[in-house]
Amino acid sequence: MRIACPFCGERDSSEFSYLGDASPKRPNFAVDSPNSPAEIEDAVFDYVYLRANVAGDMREYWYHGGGCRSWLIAERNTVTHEFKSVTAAPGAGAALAGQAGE
Amino acid sequence: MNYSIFSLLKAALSNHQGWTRAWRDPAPKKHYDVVIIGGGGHGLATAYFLAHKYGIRNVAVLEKGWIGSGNAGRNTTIIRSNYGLPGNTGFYELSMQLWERMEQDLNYNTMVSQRGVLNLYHSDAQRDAFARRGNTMRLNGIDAELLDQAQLRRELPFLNYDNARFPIMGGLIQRRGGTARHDAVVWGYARAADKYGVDVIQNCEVTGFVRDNSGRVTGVETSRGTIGAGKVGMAVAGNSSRVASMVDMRLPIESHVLQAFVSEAIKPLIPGVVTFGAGHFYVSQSDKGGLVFGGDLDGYNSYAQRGNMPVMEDVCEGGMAIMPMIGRVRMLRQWGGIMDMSMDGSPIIDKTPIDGLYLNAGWCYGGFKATPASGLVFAHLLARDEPHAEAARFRLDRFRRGAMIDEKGQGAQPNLH
Amino acid sequence: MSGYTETQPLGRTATADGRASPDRSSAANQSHRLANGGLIDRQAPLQFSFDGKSMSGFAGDTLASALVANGVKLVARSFKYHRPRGIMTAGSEEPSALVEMRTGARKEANTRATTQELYDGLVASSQNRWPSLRRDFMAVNSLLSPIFVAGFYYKTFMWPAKFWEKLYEPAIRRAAGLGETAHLPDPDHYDKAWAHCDVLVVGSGATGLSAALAAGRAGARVILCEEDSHIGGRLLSDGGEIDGMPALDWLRRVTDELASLPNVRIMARTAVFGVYDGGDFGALERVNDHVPQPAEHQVRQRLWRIATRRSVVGAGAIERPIVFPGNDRPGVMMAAAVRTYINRFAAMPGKRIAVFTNNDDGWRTVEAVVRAGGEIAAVIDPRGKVPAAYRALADRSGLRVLPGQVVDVKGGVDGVRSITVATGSSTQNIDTDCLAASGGWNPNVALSSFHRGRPTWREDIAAFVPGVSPPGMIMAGAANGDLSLDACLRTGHAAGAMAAAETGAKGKSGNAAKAADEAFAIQPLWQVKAKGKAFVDFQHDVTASDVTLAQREGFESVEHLKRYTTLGMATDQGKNSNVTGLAIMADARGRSIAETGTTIYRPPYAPVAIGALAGHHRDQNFHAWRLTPSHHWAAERGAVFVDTGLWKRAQWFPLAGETDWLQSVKREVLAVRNGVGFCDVSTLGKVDVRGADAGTFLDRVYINGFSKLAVGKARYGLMLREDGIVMDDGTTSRLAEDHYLTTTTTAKAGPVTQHLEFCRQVLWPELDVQLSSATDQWAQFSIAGPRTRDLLINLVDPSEDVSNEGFPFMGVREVMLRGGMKARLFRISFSGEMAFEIAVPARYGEAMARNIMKAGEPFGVVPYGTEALGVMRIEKGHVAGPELNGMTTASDLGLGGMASKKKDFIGRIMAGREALMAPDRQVVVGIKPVDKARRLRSGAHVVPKGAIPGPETDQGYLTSVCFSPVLDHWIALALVERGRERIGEIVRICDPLRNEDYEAEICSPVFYDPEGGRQRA
Amino acid sequence: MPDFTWETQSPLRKALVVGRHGAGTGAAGVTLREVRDIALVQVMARRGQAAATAKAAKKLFGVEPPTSPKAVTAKTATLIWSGADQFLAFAPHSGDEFYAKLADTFAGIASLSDQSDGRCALHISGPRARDAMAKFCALDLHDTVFPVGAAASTAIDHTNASVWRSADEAGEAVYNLLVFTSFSDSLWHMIADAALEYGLDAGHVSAVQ
Repeated sequence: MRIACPFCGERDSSEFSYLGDASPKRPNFAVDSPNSPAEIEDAVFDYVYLRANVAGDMREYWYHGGGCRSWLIAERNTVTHEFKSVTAAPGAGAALAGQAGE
Repeated sequence: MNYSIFSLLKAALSNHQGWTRAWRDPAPKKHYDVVIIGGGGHGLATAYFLAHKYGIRNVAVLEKGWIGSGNAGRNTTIIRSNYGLPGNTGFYELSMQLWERMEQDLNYNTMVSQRGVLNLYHSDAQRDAFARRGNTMRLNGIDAELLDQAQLRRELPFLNYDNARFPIMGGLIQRRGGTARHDAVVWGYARAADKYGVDVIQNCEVTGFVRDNSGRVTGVETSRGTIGAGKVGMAVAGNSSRVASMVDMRLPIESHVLQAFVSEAIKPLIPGVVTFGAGHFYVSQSDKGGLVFGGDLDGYNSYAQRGNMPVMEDVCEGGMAIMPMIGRVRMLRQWGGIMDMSMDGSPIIDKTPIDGLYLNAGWCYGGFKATPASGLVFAHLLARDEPHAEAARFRLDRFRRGAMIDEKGQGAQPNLH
Repeated sequence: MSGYTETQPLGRTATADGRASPDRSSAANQSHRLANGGLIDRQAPLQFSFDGKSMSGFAGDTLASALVANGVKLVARSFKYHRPRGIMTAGSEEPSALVEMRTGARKEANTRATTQELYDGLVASSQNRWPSLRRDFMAVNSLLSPIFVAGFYYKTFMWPAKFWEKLYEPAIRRAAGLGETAHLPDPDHYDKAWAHCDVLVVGSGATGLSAALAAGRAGARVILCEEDSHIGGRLLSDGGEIDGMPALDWLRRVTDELASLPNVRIMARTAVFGVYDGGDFGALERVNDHVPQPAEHQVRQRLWRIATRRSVVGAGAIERPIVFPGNDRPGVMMAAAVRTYINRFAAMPGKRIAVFTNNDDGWRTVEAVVRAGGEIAAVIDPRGKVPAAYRALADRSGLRVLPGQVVDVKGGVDGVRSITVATGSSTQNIDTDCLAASGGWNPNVALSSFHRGRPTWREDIAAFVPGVSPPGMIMAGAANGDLSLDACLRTGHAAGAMAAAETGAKGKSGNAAKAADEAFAIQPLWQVKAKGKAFVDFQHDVTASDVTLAQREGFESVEHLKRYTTLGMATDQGKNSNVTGLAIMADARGRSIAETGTTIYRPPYAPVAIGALAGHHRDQNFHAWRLTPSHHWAAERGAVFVDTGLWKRAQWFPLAGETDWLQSVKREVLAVRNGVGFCDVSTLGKVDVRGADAGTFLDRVYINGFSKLAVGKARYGLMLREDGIVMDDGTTSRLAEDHYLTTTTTAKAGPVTQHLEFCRQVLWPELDVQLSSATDQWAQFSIAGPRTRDLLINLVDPSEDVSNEGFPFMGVREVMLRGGMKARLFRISFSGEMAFEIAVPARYGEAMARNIMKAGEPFGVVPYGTEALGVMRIEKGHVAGPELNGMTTASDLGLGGMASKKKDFIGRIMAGREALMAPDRQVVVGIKPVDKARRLRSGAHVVPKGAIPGPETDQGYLTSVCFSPVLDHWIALALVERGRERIGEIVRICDPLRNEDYEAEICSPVFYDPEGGRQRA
Repeated sequence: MPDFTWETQSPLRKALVVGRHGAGTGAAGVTLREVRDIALVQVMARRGQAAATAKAAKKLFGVEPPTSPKAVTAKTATLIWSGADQFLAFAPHSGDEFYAKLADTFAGIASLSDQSDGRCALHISGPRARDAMAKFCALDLHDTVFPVGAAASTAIDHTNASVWRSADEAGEAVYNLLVFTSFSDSLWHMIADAALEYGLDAGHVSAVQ
């Protein structure tokens, strides 16, 4: 299996490691957040533990640790293993991104 | 028809024309007291125990393909109860005790073979971790022995003691551990449940749930029509999230592919189960002579029931690290199963937040050995609406409470368990 | 219909007819060797032995063809009934003729005689028999066959319960298996390699060659793999005419052209065994299986991972048997195999050959026998009439053609003697010593189906053809159900051209070669319904009645059939049996074959040696190793090394006269506690964290704060996982306003780096932070002990102030060393003594070690290893791996107070869950034995004094244990329920594994200098 | 006071046995050299500073650093792409001088990490170099895919490595490897094993001419 790293091109999958579903967004709660502790715990619990675990196309995090050390977001089919797209995480290439965007 | 050497001899006289179906092929009824989704070992064992122990016989087991087509027929057939954490220890020992009497309980030879399960250690730290686990087992009345290298050399002289990258220093062995014939477990439970009147219904895929106004689950939609149910139990392993999504439920589970391999049949080489702790490799030899072996997950979410080369190579490298005499033995088949990897590596057997719907899932790659106990405790939960004493910690809300049962200490990262 | 055509020799292994053989006698002994023809080299006779009997063959032979040439029929015994078996096929699908090859540590089981190339001195023996192949006592199983039906073992051996474990199963296990493999480490080497191409072509018959040529001419990068030693596939056996020339001439022209194309790579002896995701294929090259043993520096086999964009599979078709009583006797062969032995190997499988075929292809075997001067006993074709193309042959040769079925085969261990043929209601016996049978052809759909694509049924050829193939794969030729030579040439060419074009190749593929189209006609015949054992799976002894028994018992799904009867689970993976078995099942159920379907195809296509799958990575080479910068220096001083992760670390440095490790470790610890010692700590992970927001970044990662840490200072930090459990610990130093150096534990360097990159790139892309690993850049040593400062004064440039005031505890700065070397100096302590860590670029690691020795010589400096390091950290109560076990919280470790309340950090919220805050959690405490002479051991459990040990009273366990030289007794750290409330309590320590049970006292985990004065001195 | 001297040591001082190894006796199929005395600095552009970093690099080296997996040879250094926003500057060792010059050039716009001792440099050439490489390197090294000037961050034996192709020598491709110092002893053994069947000529050279 090969994964097309947006920076390196196609590479053997053994260069990559997998984290999982990229859809859940990490909630941020400041120490003085007005939300109730239960709400806060529920939100973080949801992020850390619950998964849609879809059979089909899924956005997920891969790390090109055996290559350019970029975190990547792949769209992949969990039934066929087909990669539909692979893009860089927002902070991979931030030197460029920052320039263009802000 | 009772199975024995006598019935076999008698049948031989009539050229085996007299044998009848091991289980019936019933059409689904309109309603059952309990519908179990999933005709694997766990689902069938649950049905058996519901009928046999809890007197609930109006039960159907719905299987989308042929029974045993999932992980029940894809695992490496190992049975053991060498766990180290409260919750797991007692449960898996209950399972081991049920294995030890399974043939007589079911009148079916499932070939339970207690040839020992050995975990090798390669460092002082690993030895210490095994010592902790082994002592936990002993305090729970489970057999365990810690072997040093000299003892190991006597028992398994063929291991690579002198030239291994990670020196083989000793091992933790559970002699009551071993293997069983996986398909026979499925067939044995199906036949035994069928005898009590349980309907084992194949080629019947669940496509949705029927719910009443209160939200309670009152039946299932299937490829063979709607089937009403007093209670519905899910025992669908790697497909748990798929089925749960039909009621918009997300679970603390990811589905991952685990590969397994078997070699050509060779004359006896390896007596029991050997697990290589510093690599990802475990092996046993089947009664037919094939080396049955496996290793780590492929590592990514998958419903494909097949794996890729890197893990296959990694597993064989592990084999050649500790037993380089298998170099000329040929790998004959590889396959994959979908593991319901939970967030702490331990199972979930509980009511769901939805009335009438019960969950048996999260078995990771350890579901086979749990089969009889899983059936028993899930049947208990379905019958009594309260957890069996040995499954009291396998609650769905344990993650929310922080009461994880994390044998490997890897946290909420299912592919590392 | 063109038959086999005599031709010029092909390459070096062929020879012209009639050339004088240098060893007439060896040929003369080969009773079944034809005088002429074949692609063997009669100039190169080879001696070999089978079951101790010496025989001869020729270069170009397989072991099977040589056995055929020598008239050997009995080659093997079957798995269950130990029935005598012979050679059935001429390819890798062989189910019966498996042998043990070679001897000693190279002994290998189950090698197919049909694929083993003959070499001089080859030693093979039969397997699964005792005491001999002819007289096999286990053949008694055959007498028990009325009982040993499919699944019989599920129904018995249950009583008495104990007997299964003690008696039945051991007996079954002893009888199990086929051949015996060596019990010694495999002495051969293997390796693995990657290859890349645009188009992979699998199979080098007419289809594959056409595809490779079309793709190669177009300019695509092509790899052509052929499992056989020779390129050519069935062309080598069937001949024929292509583009108006003999097929073998065409073959040579094509191989010459392919060889001339720099973008085409031909790999013979290379079996493609699997297709994986993204167009990756696995292939096994048998580099040196055709020689007695590999030359020095050569591998036996090589595993190829071939990355492709497109693939063309021209893997041909496999002839299938007909199920009839006695169809397993030695001498019953596949019709095409008979043709192969005659045409390719010049070996005549019988003196009087009968042919039983339901299709036209079987008639080509008739033709081959006649052409080679053999005798045809009869042709049995249930279709009732001679195919048009063969009428002339039948007439000319006066063939006895019977429109019937073979209903029995008689013979003994040495094979077929006669067959019984039923035509209508009459039967007749025909004497024959070889029955060539053909039930039709199964396209080789394996590669197409490995991604769980289901083959589809094609009525006209009575066979399954590929369904949905994996992405990028084109099936062509016979593998796709195109069974004629012309169709193979045409579809192979088209597939190759299409594949090349799809990868962007722009060249011209030229035209497809042409052949006179052969008719293929078949009338399905799966099973002759007659009395007697008729085999479906030859190796596993699955009979037609086993299949119908399975059906009666409800094992109707083909997967249940397979698992219940073991049909298709033998080493041929059902290549000879699956389709036939399911056809019989379909018949028994009254369903169509299409409805019944096939079982799942699973790789590998042909079995692969585990050694090849491991390659270089075995024994010591299983995993890479990492060496510290002072490794060789330590080795030269006699250090004992220990594996920690991939690192080799000095565990202790024994001195002459020291007899056990504890003695060395005690000495090292006391040298540090009383003087000074040093230890290579380069293995700790080091991450440079730079950028304007480096401090903010660390604040979010660690539970404690770093943004306010002063430049030139270090601080201990603890990081959690998102789930609130401790992930790792280590010190972080601020080297500049925008530069921190973070250390991780040795074990967690990789995972922590990955986690930090995740935080940087995914969670907080808005922060200006750059990370890089500096672990390997630095040789870092901990120098510890009360004389450390004295040593340093000798080591650093006199201008440097290393006094307590000039360089306070937790201070960090760059210093100049004597001799003009810059170093980083960190005043941090793991041992509890006054200590510094000193770092220089790794290339100076050994010089650093030598110079520390030199500077410390007046103070008796000693190098110490990880064991002493561990002792001192336990004495000091520092937690490490055994306590940071992935289940403990900061508060369990006694470090809860470090958590900042002023900022958010990873894991903060989940760490607050009720069960993680519960008062009865197991927390880190110290343990000391009541009897001070008592040795403690890690992994022993803690129960209350006076309690009965059991699950309810199990309150924790000893995590880290050492002998404390300063206290002169064993001590431990432990995780104990409510431990911190129980300091001073006497508890019971239970260690049933090691049969120990004693009392100990719960104490503070800090055994040494609890005030911490020594490290601040 | 004793004299303190600071000799350097190669991480391959045990593994590397200079000379002809493996099969055959003639010209070796693979030539393997350790390149000693190297300077290596990882240059990582700060957030939003990619262009500024490129400009500064151009000023210092006379060439723009690569923005895709390539290696660019300048007079005083080779610049090797090593990841998004970053490159490695590879040069002969010159004490602190090289790093100091870079620190000056990139102050405030890029973060630096000195890797001069963190990596071991290898040089693989010879008619069978690519065959040997195929055993431990998953990259497609075909001329059309990996021509002179191509570079890659990849994994060799599960550890990170940088690979680039420098100018051909005697018509043969030359591959350069940077591997982690602590792994180099192990990787040297593996690479040598891969080359033995083709004949191996092992040795070392200095980057400092």
